[in-house]
Amino acid sequence: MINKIVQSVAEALAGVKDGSTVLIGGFGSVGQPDVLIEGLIEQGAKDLVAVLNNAGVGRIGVARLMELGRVRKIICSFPRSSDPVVFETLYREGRIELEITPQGTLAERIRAAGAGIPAFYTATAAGTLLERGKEVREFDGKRYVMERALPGDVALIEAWEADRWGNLVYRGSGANFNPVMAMAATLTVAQVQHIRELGALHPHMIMTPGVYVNRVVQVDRGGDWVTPEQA
Amino acid sequence: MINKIVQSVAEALAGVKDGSTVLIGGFGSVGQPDVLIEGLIEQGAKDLVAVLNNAGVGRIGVARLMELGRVRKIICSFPRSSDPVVFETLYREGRIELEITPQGTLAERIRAAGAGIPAFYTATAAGTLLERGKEVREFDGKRYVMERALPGDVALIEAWEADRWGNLVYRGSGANFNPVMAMAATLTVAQVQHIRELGALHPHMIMTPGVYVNRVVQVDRGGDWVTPEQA
Amino acid sequence: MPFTRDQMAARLATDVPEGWCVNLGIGIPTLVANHVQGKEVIFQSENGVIGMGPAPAKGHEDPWLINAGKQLVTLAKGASFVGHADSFAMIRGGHIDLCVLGAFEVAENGDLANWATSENDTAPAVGGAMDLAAGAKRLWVVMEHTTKDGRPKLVERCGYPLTGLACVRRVYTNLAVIDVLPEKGFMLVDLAPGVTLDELRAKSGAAIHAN
Amino acid sequence: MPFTRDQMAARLATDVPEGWCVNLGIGIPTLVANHVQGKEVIFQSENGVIGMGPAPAKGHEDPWLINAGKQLVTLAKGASFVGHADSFAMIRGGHIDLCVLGAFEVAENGDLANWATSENDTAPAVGGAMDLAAGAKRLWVVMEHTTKDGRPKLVERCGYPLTGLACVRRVYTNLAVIDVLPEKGFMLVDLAPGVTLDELRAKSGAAIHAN
Repeated sequence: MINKIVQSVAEALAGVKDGSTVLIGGFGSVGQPDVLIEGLIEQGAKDLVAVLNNAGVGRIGVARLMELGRVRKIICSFPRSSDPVVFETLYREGRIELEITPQGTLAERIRAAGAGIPAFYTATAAGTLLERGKEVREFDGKRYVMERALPGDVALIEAWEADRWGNLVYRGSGANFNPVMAMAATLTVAQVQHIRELGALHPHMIMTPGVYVNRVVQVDRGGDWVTPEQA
Repeated sequence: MINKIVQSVAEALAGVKDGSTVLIGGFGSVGQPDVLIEGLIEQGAKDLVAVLNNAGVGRIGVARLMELGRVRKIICSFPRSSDPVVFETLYREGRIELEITPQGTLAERIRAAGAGIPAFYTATAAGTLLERGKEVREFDGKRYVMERALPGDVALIEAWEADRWGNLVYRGSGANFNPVMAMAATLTVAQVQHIRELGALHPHMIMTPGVYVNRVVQVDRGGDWVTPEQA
Repeated sequence: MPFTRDQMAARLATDVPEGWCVNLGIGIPTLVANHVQGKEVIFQSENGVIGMGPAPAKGHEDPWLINAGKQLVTLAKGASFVGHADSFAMIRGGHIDLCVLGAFEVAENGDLANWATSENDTAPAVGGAMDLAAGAKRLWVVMEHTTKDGRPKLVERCGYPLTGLACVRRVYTNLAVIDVLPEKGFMLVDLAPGVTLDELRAKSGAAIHAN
Repeated sequence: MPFTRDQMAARLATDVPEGWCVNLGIGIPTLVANHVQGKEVIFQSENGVIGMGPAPAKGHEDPWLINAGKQLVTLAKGASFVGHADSFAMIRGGHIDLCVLGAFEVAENGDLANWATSENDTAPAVGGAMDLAAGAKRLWVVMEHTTKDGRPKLVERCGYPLTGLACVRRVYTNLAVIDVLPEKGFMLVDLAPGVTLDELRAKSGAAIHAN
């Protein structure tokens, strides 16, 4: 029997190695695997490359991981936040590397990694500072930048519902980076609110097939949204 | 009020020009816009480039369009079928051009066109005959082929349900090429079984947002599958 | 009397036709949604919400439903959700009819600078601005006509790092509505009530043409 | 006695562990599904069905539900649907644990030829074979050991146009199960009942190593 559900956050994060590239889902506070991030702080892996949209808020979660000196480099689109103190301090002191990537390019680079595409061209950032160090090429008279795939060793993602195959259903704007990150990592770990019986999730509602997911851990944070079951 | 629903197939296909590249959805008989293809035969546009997975079966639909001499070129992955007589005759006589593309490359080239990506690299077909005439490049010691985006002037697609915004819900394996083709054409026309009230389609069931769809025409072919409505 | 922020947004909203799919940036652009009334417009957000409705009523917020500015939103009838890659495929593939952004500078060739104020900015943060600038069918800027200390934001060439090249089509400021025409540069469409063309020109860093 | 087609499929099925995501090609490969019993295996189809069940009972067919071979299928519990781009992203991105295909020829370096029998084929039809050959985590071939007129299909170098380079890991034929090892070539795993190594070698076009 396939069963990707694990019983603890520690089990979900077992084996994450120093030096890993960690893809972290979420946009704003929605779809953010906050309990897995806390678990990663506990777990101890260091020298990490963190790939996510923001660079952490306040002194919790990813910001705490950075403050503890565990993140060597961050790849993100928007390092500013309502309280970016940890990142900004480390950045100013030269204690963290930053690779800034336009948000759509970030999502597409991660998808490319999941889809077997080593590189693609995009008009985004063409002619700007963020083109620096990248190949530029014209197609049909227009300037494009070549972007490389961005795979992860680990993806930490969040979803609303899962079953034991690891199929995931997202709620509201909770999908965001999670589906592409699930595709792009060697080890994909999902924090979910609800575990459903196999067959209860509607086949057309499943945005991330379990094929992409290695471990699922349930963390019920409340909320009462009910998805339609399979007809 | 946004209303993409038109009252006839003729109206749905108005303005399709000679020389158009026409993306045609469907895989096997599922998700195939058969009534729109008949409509295109009526409509009269010629010198077409047809992009679809197969090259027509028997003497109806796309095969009929080819038999009438209206298709200059076909871009597909699998020109064989249970009854490929029309295509094979035209091909042998040199009266139709064939561009053969691996099925996944075909889908990805169409997606690229819809996603603003002029070109990408793939390992598919590397080192084979289908690499001919294409740029080849190594990334991290592995050989890849550069593939170009494949946009359409027109996309003819099929879906199970639509609303007046042009949002589409597919049934079973009926999505196949339809969602990417909807993204990749200047004019996207959808043949659907059922029209629903705006708001009745579940936001997580809509695979093709209406933003990609220009015209919707209802053609009820029977079938009794009911999708869950919005909660 | 120059336009207030709200009046700038309202003026822009009158130019948005029914049926467009529109992405609104943070700040004054967000206010545009309040002024698009009596016509159906589809508001898209980078985080995968296609078809946002008005702000939620008190007590009816859904914490799982936010826009790209991290504000709680609602869904319009007909809304749908996609993930980030699909949302940006929509943006980058040219499927957004209109993107409205704020700006530090707009040049007469349509160049936009709105993401970093210097090349050595302490933590440059681009978000989705470059994707929108490169991908949207048309880009309109809404901004104050000058900086707080009175320097013009309409310029011959941008001094700040660019977000996108030759992408701005129209600018709505507190003083005027101005088209950005290829080859030609800034072309006056409308002056705010009580603003003169001389005043507008005095506060601009590039030629403002007028018919 | 050499294996029948069904026995070849059954032999292969014993090597598929629980939990794999498997894509089965047309022909003998399709038969494998019938023999994977008592373990959960996820059958993926190129047209976007992830988790197929057994063939439908008479009268319970859903005409909207077919596999890549255009046969009517059912859904397993836990199944989901995606479109073609996402389905091939799964294939090309290395997320299919096993792909089982038929072949015209397999070379000792793992090259596969299974889509065209000559360079001037009247209408070459590749379908998803090259995507699967390049993308699946592992590719196993199941085929008759020789052509109908007795020519070997295990060869030193493929004569027919290639589907993929160095992609075949294992071959199941009516005579034997044979690994394809990097540097080393064909290595015998198992002989079919009553088949001798000499017979196998006589019917093969390349060296068959055995421990």
